[in-house]
Amino acid sequence: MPKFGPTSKISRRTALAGLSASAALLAMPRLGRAADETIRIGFPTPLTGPFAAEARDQVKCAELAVKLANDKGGIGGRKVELLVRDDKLNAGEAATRTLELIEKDKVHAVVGALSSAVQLAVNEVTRARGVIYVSISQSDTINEAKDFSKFTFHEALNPHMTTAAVARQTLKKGMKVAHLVADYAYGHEMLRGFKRAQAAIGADNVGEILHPFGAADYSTFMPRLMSMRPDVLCISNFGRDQANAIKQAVDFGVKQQMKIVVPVILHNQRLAVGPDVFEGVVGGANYYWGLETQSKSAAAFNSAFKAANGGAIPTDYGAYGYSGVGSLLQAMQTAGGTDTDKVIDALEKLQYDLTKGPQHYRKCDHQSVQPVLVLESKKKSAMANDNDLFAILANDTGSDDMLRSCSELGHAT
Amino acid sequence: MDLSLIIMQLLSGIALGAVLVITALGLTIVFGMLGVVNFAHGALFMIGAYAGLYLASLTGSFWWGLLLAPILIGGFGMLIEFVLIRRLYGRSIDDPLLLTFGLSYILVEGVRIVFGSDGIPFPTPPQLIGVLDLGIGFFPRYRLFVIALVAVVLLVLWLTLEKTRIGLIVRAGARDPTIMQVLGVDIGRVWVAIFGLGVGLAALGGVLAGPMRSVNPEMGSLVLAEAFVVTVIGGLGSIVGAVVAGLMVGISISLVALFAPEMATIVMFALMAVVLLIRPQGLFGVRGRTA
Amino acid sequence: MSGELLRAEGIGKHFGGFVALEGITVSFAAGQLTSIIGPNGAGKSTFFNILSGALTPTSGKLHFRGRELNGLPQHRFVHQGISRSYQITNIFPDLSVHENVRVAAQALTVSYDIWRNRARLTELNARADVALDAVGLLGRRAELAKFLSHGQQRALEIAIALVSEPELLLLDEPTAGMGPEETKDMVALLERLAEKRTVLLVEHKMKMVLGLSKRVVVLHHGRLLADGAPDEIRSNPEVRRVYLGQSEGYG
Amino acid sequence: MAETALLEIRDLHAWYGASHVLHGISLHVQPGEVVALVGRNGAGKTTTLRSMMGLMPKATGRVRFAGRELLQLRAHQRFHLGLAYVPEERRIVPGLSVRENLRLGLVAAGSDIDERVAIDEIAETFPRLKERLDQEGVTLSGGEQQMLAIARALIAKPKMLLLDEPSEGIMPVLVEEMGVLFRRLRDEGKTLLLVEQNVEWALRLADRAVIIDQGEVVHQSSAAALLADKDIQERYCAV
Amino acid sequence: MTSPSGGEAVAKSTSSGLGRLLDQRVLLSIAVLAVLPWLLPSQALAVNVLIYGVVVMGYNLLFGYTGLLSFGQAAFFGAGAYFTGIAIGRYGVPWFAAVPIAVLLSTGLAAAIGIVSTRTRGIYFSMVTLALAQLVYYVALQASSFTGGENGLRGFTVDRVSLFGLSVNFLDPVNKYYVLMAFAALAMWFQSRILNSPFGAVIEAIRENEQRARACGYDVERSKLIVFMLSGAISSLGGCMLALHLSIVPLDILHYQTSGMIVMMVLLGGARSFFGPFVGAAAFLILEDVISVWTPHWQLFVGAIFVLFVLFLPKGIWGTLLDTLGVGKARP
Repeated sequence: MPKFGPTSKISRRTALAGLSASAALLAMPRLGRAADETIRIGFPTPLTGPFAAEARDQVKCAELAVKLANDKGGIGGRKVELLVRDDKLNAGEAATRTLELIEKDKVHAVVGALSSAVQLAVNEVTRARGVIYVSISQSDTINEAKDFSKFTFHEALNPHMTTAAVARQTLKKGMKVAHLVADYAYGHEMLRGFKRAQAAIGADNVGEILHPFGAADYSTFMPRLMSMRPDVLCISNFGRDQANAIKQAVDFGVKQQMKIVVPVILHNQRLAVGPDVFEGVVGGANYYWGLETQSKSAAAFNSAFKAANGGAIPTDYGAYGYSGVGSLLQAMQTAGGTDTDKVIDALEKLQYDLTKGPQHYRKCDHQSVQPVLVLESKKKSAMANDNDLFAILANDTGSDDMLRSCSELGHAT
Repeated sequence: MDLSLIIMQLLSGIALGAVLVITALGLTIVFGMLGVVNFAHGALFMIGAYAGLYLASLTGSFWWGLLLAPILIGGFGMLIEFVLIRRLYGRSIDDPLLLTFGLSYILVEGVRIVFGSDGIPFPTPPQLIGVLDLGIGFFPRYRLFVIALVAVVLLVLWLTLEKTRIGLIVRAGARDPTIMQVLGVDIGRVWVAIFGLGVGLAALGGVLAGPMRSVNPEMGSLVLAEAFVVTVIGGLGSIVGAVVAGLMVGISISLVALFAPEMATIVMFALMAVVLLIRPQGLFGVRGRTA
Repeated sequence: MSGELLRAEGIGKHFGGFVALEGITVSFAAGQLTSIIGPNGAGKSTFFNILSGALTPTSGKLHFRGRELNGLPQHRFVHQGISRSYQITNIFPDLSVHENVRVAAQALTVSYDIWRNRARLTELNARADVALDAVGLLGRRAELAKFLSHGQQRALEIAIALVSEPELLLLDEPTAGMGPEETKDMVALLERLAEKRTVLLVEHKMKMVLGLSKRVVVLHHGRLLADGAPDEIRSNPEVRRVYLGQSEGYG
Repeated sequence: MAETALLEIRDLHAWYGASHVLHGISLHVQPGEVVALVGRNGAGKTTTLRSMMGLMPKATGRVRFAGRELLQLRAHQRFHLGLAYVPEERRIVPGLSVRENLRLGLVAAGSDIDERVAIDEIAETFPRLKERLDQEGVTLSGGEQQMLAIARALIAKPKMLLLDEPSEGIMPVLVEEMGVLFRRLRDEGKTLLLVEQNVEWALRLADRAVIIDQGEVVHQSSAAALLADKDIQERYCAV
Repeated sequence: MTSPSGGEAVAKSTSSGLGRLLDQRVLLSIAVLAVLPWLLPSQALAVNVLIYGVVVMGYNLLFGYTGLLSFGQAAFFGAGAYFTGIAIGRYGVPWFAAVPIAVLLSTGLAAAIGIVSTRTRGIYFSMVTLALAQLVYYVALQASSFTGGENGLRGFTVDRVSLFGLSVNFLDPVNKYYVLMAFAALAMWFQSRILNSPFGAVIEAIRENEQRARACGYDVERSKLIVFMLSGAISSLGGCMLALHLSIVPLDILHYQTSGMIVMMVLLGGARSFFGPFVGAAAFLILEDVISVWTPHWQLFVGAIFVLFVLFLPKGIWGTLLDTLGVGKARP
């Protein structure tokens, strides 16, 4: 063992050095950024939790959009950097991460979020600080005047658009329709959309059952749903709730009596539950890789994604990541940089076609007007390969008619 | 609202209650015997479903999965008791609870790593697909099977506890472990076995729930809260209590679903609060031990 | 100082089918040291627990200073002026010796005060120190109670009971598990205590009981077997048979 | 003499937490002998028995029983050497019938024993229990519970029986009955170690007596000699 | 190492000097918190340490000092946040009035939950608090017109705080930190007073020996109810801070996993020590921050670290440190 005196000096010096090194390490993100010209885009997404697979797809697609921009020499010569943060599907976490992105990382804009709660939390933080936010969550609460701000853009579809498209494909005048609805804002949004479309078509409402959000068992609702004897059952919930509800409806023999339709049919849920349960279920979607036979931009997006990801296909939520970041970058290109007002102006005027056809942001609520797909889940024997999940029943071109009017959303017109 | 609808509703409540009973039973047996509240019970329920699915796909039969998963996961439970929980006997009664709470994080994340965070389809066994016409309505065969199987498991468990030597050791060991040692029983081995049994029951609940629900890493967290409510209502450590309370909760959820469906989740917590105000030790709980 | 302090009337206690106490009627005068004796299992502890409110009797009534105690929760007994010690050492092991006593002292005055600094409640602190001094533990006031010796913990036990200045002090086998030296100290302490207040003592050690007490009550099989001055008890043939007779020649 | 002893304890120390309660107990019991272990309350008698049964948190020294060193064995293993223990609190298990409490004495004893036969046999020895086999054990009177505890300890036919204050709190009639039982057990060749406060009763039953005080053995003699020696009784056993 | 005794003497003198210093636990804690933003990688993280530190400190009153393992503290954390948000956003109450109102209302909620749960003991208490807190979660989910339901509560951004003529930009992270630190300081002062008060002795007595406390003349159930409410009140202040900080209230704040996180934090830091909750909150949040950047499977490590703490370091980081330094009773 070395002697007492000198060791202590050395050790103190070493300790100090270590301390300052670690302090530098901690402080680095703040100090290292002073004068660089990089465009930074924050991207909160639920990397952990039940939608981790969707989140990973979103990240891959967003990174693809960034890479394509950088390959072309960046935006006005500036490189683009994507700062991915795990929001853990938790609104509080998302708000904290967004604060960090703005305060510490000094991002120029934020794109992302999957759940309704997270998008609203991120929006609350960004709009108070004047940062552009492009949401890719499907709830449309954010379009309403109360939550909207000029910094808020909504790239994703909203329930109003998907339910209308699905209803047009599945409902006919005089049909009896029953609803099973998750009892929370997003569920209510979907129900509202369905009921409006159903009224326009002239189908009859025979009953609505609200179920608790996040329930694992739906069996207790089935006897009553069956006793309503509808032709069509609209299940207005999302993710695991949707998977469980459809599965248990099928167990109760619901499909023999009625057709099941959902506002949004998810690629990954269909994989998680299997073809037998989902067979014949109809739902709306923003994207399906099979669109490549109908759309040039879909084909281009698919091949770029496949090239970057070892031949894998992009999913619905992945496409949001691509178009969300892609549209923002196009607007920055037009605006010639990151000046917030100029970019907002450019986004409002932007016409873009990244994955499936022409899109633009409506002026009053910054909702992206875009094509809506209606898909039907294929029977196992009809699937050509593992990726062949759906048949495309319709691809409605985007138009303002699909949306709730600006005045209805509370915007001054 | 006609009678047949109410009967169908009761039946679906019983089927729901059956899964609750089997899950709460494992929790309550472990507590009654070891004084341990297993916070990882929900995670082990979930792992049971995954194990059942994996074993079913390995053997090509749901029935092997149903049989082997509880045994395998029960064995894993014994390992948990032996390696981790055993160190905490004699310390604060809170410590095993805290340890298993941490453990549940590890187990859930472990499953995410191995099987991914998405759900996995768990097909209903082909023999039980479809519905049975009960005259007053249709009911899924699989759920009828679950009710029957849970009844059989309860019967076997009851006979084992009341009529066999092992049952006698368990009943006596729960009341007085020291005297059992004096009478030559290696109580440590009994504890391992009981913990294994409790975990095995959780796994059985998971396998049974698999074909009814989507199988995913988070499926246990909801179940844990439900199992807690059931054991609290029934009385911690009481087997009869778990059975009665499980069915009670299942049926109340079902009946509430008929009249105020959006309240279906709240009703069990409200039921628990009412029971606790009247009997703090639960319906069949022994006063003094915990309340 | 004289006059009736506590009266038990027809006290009975059943545990399920087991009868622990039956029809105990006895009255205790103020200012006396009375011992309750009886073989193990005679019901002494049950009786003691009823007197201190830890158990509710199945039948019968308790009167303290003319007031009926039935139905009062245990913690109110202290407020009435009845305080007890335990047979098995029952202290607050991770609190300091002083804190053990001080926390007992404040029960009657400032128990739910969340605002004042307890270190500045000088009167309470002084009272605790007086009680500690009375049992000879003042010198160890700052130590954690769990580090005291067995005998000292027993003394602390008594200080805790004493500090509420009870009119009636119930002591459950204060010398349990003590060696002869420690026992001697305890007897001296009990003698000092008995000078100032009413004490009820449950004890095993006959010599000690007969030497200390003004009066002895004998329980046997949950019933009152004898009641009288030590000399009467000593010569009572019934008592000799069931209790003293076990080892002849100790009468 | 010590080589033939069934039980031999040498320099046994035991602790409750930090409190050192046995300070080197040494004693031995020959096969077929009845030994009374007496002394004051708190002298360490119960602790000695508990140390033998492996129920103390910490015990050191040597305890040889039937040629095996006990202290290295776990509690339940000691039963299998033929050591039976009737604790002071009797520990009749609540919720179980008398019959089931008796069966507890057999659950670990090996599967070759026919429970029915064993229970019939023991019920002959304890006629008071015979009538109450299906009653819940804890509803028996104190004396009957003591009988049940002894029967439960005897049913697996142990080599040696450790009894902790069997006469405590029991009606005189039953104490007499128990005395008769212990004499018969001695006649059958059973070895008994009897801890008692009821000194005289114990000494009349025993062959030999050992007095413990403050965790140490202070006196050993034949039971008859101690019974006659009031002085020593006075000094170490006065309650 | 020349002389072990010399080393010991040094250690002793430092520890007693340290002991005197640590007696000023509130001032010392504030001093540490004041420099925290400059030690952590982001102010948002530092603010979270403040918030969770206050929540966990309140919880420590219940778990550490009284020995009651509640698994429902999230209810009060959430209630503080919701009541603040609702008061500001829905009723236009100024922030400085909204906070005390929210704490008061949350204390009322704690009284309601406490009346049911403090009737139970031991493990039962843990399970009952968990279940009742879940009930609060579901009520908040259902009462969406008040709480925003699953979407969370929004629309009450406080961008400037002005008091006594002083007005600061609350969106600036540094300003925000120090304003919220004033809240934390208030909570610490309050908690310190409780701990030093006669009632502080009562709860410790109940933890040490419930039966004896009863025999000393304490109404144990009533004392537990009072401490349950005090603990809820302090934790709810953390909720108020969170609402002001994030300008949203996420529904997840009420979920039992938040309660679990609070339990984890108190154990990591050290129950029964004054500053332990802040250490625990910081340790947990930094750990989560660091590991979740490195792998999406951060919960695996968090769970494992927690298990190891239960097994080998039950006194937590701060508690073990204090023991090692030999700091005695005051346990800062």
